[in-house]
Amino acid sequence: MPERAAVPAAPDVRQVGRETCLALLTDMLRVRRLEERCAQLYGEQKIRGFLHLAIGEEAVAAGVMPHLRADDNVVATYREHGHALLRGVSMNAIMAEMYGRVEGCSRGRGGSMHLFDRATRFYGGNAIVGGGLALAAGLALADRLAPRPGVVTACFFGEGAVAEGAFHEAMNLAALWQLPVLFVCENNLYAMGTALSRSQSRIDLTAKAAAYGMPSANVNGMNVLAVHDAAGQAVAQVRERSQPLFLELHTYRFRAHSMFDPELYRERAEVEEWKKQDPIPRLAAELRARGAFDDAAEARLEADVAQEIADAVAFAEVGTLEPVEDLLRFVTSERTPR
Amino acid sequence: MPERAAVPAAPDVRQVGRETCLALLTDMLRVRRLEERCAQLYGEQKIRGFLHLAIGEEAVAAGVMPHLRADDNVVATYREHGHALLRGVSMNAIMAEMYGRVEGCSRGRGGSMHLFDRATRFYGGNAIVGGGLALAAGLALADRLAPRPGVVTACFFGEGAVAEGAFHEAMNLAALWQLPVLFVCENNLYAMGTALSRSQSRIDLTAKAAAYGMPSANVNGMNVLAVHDAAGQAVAQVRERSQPLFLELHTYRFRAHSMFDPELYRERAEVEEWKKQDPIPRLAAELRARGAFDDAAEARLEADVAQEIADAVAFAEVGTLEPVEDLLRFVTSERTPR
Amino acid sequence: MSARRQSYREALREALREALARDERVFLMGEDVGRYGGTYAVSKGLLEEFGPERIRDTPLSESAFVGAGVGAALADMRPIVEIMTVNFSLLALDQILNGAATLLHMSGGQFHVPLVIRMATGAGRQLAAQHSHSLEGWYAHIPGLRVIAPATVADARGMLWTALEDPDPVLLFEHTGLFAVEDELPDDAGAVDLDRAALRRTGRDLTIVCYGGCLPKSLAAAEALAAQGVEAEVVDLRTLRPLDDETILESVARTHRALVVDEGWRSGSLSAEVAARIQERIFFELDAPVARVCSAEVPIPYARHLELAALPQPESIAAAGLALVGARG
Amino acid sequence: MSARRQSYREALREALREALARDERVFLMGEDVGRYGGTYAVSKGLLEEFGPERIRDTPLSESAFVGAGVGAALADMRPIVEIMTVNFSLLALDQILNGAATLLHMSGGQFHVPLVIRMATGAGRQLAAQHSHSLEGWYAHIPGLRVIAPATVADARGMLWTALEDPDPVLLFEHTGLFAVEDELPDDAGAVDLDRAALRRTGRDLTIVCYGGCLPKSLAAAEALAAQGVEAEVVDLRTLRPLDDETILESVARTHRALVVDEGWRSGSLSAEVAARIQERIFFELDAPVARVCSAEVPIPYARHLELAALPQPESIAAAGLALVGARG
Ligand SMILES: Cc1ncc(C[n+]2csc(CCOP(=O)(O)OP(=O)(O)O)c2C)c(N)n1
Ligand SMILES: Cc1ncc(C[n+]2csc(CCOP(=O)(O)OP(=O)(O)O)c2C)c(N)n1
Ligand SMILES: [Mg+2]
Ligand SMILES: [Mg+2]
Repeated sequence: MPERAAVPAAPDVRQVGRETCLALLTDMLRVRRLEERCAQLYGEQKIRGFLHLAIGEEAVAAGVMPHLRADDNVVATYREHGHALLRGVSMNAIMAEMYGRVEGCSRGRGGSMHLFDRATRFYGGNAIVGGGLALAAGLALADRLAPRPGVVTACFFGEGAVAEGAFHEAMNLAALWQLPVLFVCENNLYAMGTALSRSQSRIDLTAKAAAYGMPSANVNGMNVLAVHDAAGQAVAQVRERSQPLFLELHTYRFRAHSMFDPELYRERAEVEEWKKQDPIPRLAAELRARGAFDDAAEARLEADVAQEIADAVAFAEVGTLEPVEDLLRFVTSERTPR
Repeated sequence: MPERAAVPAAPDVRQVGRETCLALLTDMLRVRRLEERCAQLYGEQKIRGFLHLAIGEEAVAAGVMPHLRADDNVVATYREHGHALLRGVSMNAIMAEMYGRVEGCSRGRGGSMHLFDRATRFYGGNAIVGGGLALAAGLALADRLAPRPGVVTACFFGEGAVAEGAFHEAMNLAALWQLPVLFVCENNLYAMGTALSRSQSRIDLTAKAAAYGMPSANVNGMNVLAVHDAAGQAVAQVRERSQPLFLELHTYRFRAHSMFDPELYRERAEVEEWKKQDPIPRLAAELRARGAFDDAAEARLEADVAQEIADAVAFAEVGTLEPVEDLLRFVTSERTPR
Repeated sequence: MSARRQSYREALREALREALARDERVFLMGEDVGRYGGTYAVSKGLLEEFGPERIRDTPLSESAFVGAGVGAALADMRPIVEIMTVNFSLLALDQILNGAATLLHMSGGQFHVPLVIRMATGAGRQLAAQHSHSLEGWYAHIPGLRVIAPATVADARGMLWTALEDPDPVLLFEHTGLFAVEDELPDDAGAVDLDRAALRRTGRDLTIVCYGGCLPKSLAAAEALAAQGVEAEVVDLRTLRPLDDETILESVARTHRALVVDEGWRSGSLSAEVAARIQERIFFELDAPVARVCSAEVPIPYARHLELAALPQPESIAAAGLALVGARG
Repeated sequence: MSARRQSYREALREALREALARDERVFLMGEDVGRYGGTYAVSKGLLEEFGPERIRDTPLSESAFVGAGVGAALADMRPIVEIMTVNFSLLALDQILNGAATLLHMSGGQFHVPLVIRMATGAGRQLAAQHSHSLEGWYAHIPGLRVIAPATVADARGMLWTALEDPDPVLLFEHTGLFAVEDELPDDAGAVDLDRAALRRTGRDLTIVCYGGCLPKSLAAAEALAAQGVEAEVVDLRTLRPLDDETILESVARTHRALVVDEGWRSGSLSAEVAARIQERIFFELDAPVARVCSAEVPIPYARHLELAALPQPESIAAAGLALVGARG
């Protein structure tokens, strides 16, 4: 990828292949339905604390994750249910986490914002905007020093993070030391209620990457095939050259920032306009147009996903609460395993 | 000034005018001789703590300060003796400060790194790298809100500060809000022992300004006429358009970083090479070539400067020590003046 | 004199509105204070009333906008900076400690920093480890700052005024557990005296010293103790720096027993300073060691039952009070 | 067993060298640790010996390189991060508190952070307000961290080893006033037990509790007191979190009087926690209130006489010790 590549033309279903497209559709739908259910469960007070949904933005995680290997690392934000799920964390463990159960992927200590999983090298779930970028650089540095050539660290963050000093420092460090990090900026145009244009003097975020001499690309984050294609090239480049790369994915969140947000800062019409680009029906329609998807397939898919979710909820419902006597566990490491 | 102007050709003595050139020479010499004396006094333990000399870099402060008005603001770093002096803080007050006397410009509380002066709107003297940039943005914001149209805040900092998150945040804020700040980056190639190329993935620092959509220029910081010319245009532009501007001044420090630095990180030859560009003899020679300066003038100038320094030392020597009982003064404001 | 029922949140908003109306130099800046209406809806409506220059949304740049607040204060504005929560204030700590708190002294008394920084604080809403800090006590360690923590609707209404009159930087901590608390407030409620702690309940058997979000819990504990015949006096510190030693000591000298309640992690919390001072100053008045109820020393866990167990609760406060009056002496 | 005279600085350097030689996963990174040779010359020569990948100069990006240290530790390296001085650590505090200290807990025990962060600390060299902080006590407030402060050459030599064996983040504070201190050190000096405070002097009349840069001052004060017939026991905390209550309490239970010395600003310093604990645990053993000698609550001034007056000194410690043994009881 050249320095600051132009928006590439997205490939179509035929170019990508039916199987892959169906897998992408399935992935996005699993995230969508999971999060819809989370919203419900929040209303029922089964899930508490902050809950941030990525509904509308599923193409990002869906398009990037398939390119990562088991030995790659992932760092995400508080809006990370989809990232965790598509990285391979089980829905059961995710749901149990939001229920605050021991069976949760962070034993119920972390909640929605702090999903962690050692097995899939999923390094969280960070609730400090910009907090994950330096961490990602460090993971990549360890891969360099170990050495583990070819390992990639994918670091997801919102466009709001670009204003943080932490972004600047980590981008420079990664570029200076040529660390194999894929920086994935999920530009959904808002940081809570703050539009990008009220947050950045220059809203073309790839210009920041250029200031560090880091290659970058702009991608339509509402088209999962475009994301999949660009991410494939990007991951390959990071892997081969062992150097960082910045992807700006243009996307949009259909729901409120969190469950407390009255959405005073944007027009309903703007949201509706973006909903027309919903990546799930878009891909479904393309597949249908090619005869690769139909009502029956859709019903089957929805049923499968519904079943997975129902199972996860059932799993979480019967999960265990950590005994209160264990409150102080995991503050420091346990030297003799219990 | 356009976005990222090329290095402009420096004007010569004739274009700038004899009076101005002599004033610039005088200014640089006052700073040079003052700092040489400071180094001596440090050896004699009259001055303590950290002492950072800008010997070699005098063209920066000398070229910028004449363009500032009394109602403009100045923010500087710990390497700021020259900035304070040329902003108009008296040499007496500066010297007394380094002696830790009540007559010092910070009553002896601040020392070399923390020269302050309300009368000349000299806002310090900051020993945290990058710490002054946001402060400068705030001063400019106050001028915007007051409003005091046409007031400029000049903010000086080293190239090392560019790696700090604080730089990024303040640059973006100033550009976003179009605050009248002149950011003056003193690129002397080293931050302590760290060469710029080991600190920045991309060493063209005006590229950072471009990432914020901020106009910028590259200037030869060893030629005071070039600095004076570029700074004049820059200050005028900030003043008229009420928008920030970034100046990168290429300069070099001839001495160690501080009085503790064994200078392991650079070759003696490199230093000698740069000394050939010493801005003081350079301007003196140009003036001589035009017949505007000669041995007699030089002797007079040196004598005047020596006198000013001798007076300042004498002033500091007989200065008062703050009574120890007053240790806790100035932690909070005194409500009833004492 | 008429009175109205108001929430802590509304009281904060009215105090802001009044400050903005009263003094042209006052402006509010922070993340999402404007268009979003404030994360906790404190500043809701103010953008419409005062416009975007004075209700200023900032980028996510805690260090820069706090530093800009310091700079604007140096130039004689009266900025009110909102850091969304104390959790993010760490990113601005250098500007607070090495800037706001220090400039007056470093400049030998020349440059005042009349800056007010508001932030939400506290745990209790299952926001987990990174969003549940109580670091007021930390800030109370810094010379040059005043640190205040309104625990009542009246203080929420009045403290901002007093803070804005302070020529030095003031940190104002709003506990998220209090925003919805309501109380009667006289129509002419105004500035409050920040120099004195407040006796919120009188009692003869022990003194409970607390502040902020722990006040309602301490009062509830005092009621529970009363039902068991133990009368607790409750002191609300209000200002965490400088501490009002006199009020604390006067009370403890009467009750001879002190219990300090603090939502900070126990070790090194403000409670330690209060305890150290009490024993330093009136050791021989004490019938028992100064006791403390604080947060457990654990990053606050998400799960509800664990979070509840990690924080001071009326039950644990009452139990400590009972143990204290039972103690030898 | 032979011994060599070594400075605190050399001991730190040898400890680093040994750690780098012993474990391939160990690397050192920070500002000017390499080509400059370390601001305080601690790492001088290591670049030549171990190369630039393992002695890694960083840009001035405290947040990023500390965060990178956390990340590398997560991936099973053993990074030693040098923050030049505690003064700049504020810029990395978010990564320390919300990252290093918290990840193990937030992840339910999955992700360990075996990271060592070294920093110089302390005042006393006329570096003025922004370069003279003593914030160890602050860090000792944070659950999930171990905080250590070598006060002797042997501890400078041994603590790094022990710290590197800790699976959790350790903050190591090196007082700038100690770098030049010399002592005999056995050739085979090695790891030290970090879990216990050390009795540096025994005495029957009072216990002085101190750490880091205040140890030599406290020992000097003890000598001065001895000349007046007062025998002070001196406890060096060594580890500031977790505190070794046992050693402190055992000593004070014997001497019945305690004086805590701390270079932090008095209010909210670690001394408060130590005092609070002593009176909590052995109140009825105390013949007098726990006393404290700390830094004055002022940004450290540049002028020498003012700086000296602001910090604990042997004279002020001895005077407080005398007052304490003279106190009623
Ligand atoms: C350092 C910091 N400042 C503020 C917040 C509060 N906050 C949480 S999410 C958020 C918006 C972040 O926006 P963006 O990075 O664009 O991600 P998005 O929520 O749009 O996915 C803010 C301000 C925070 N968590 N961390
Ligand atoms: C935040 C911070 N980190 C580290 C230091 C220590 N330090 C003091 S000066 C300096 C070098 C700064 O270099 P530069 O900005 O280029 O300015 P110069 O000294 O070259 O004028 C460093 C690292 C500091 N003062 N502040
Ligand atoms: Mg966003
Ligand atoms: Mg430099």
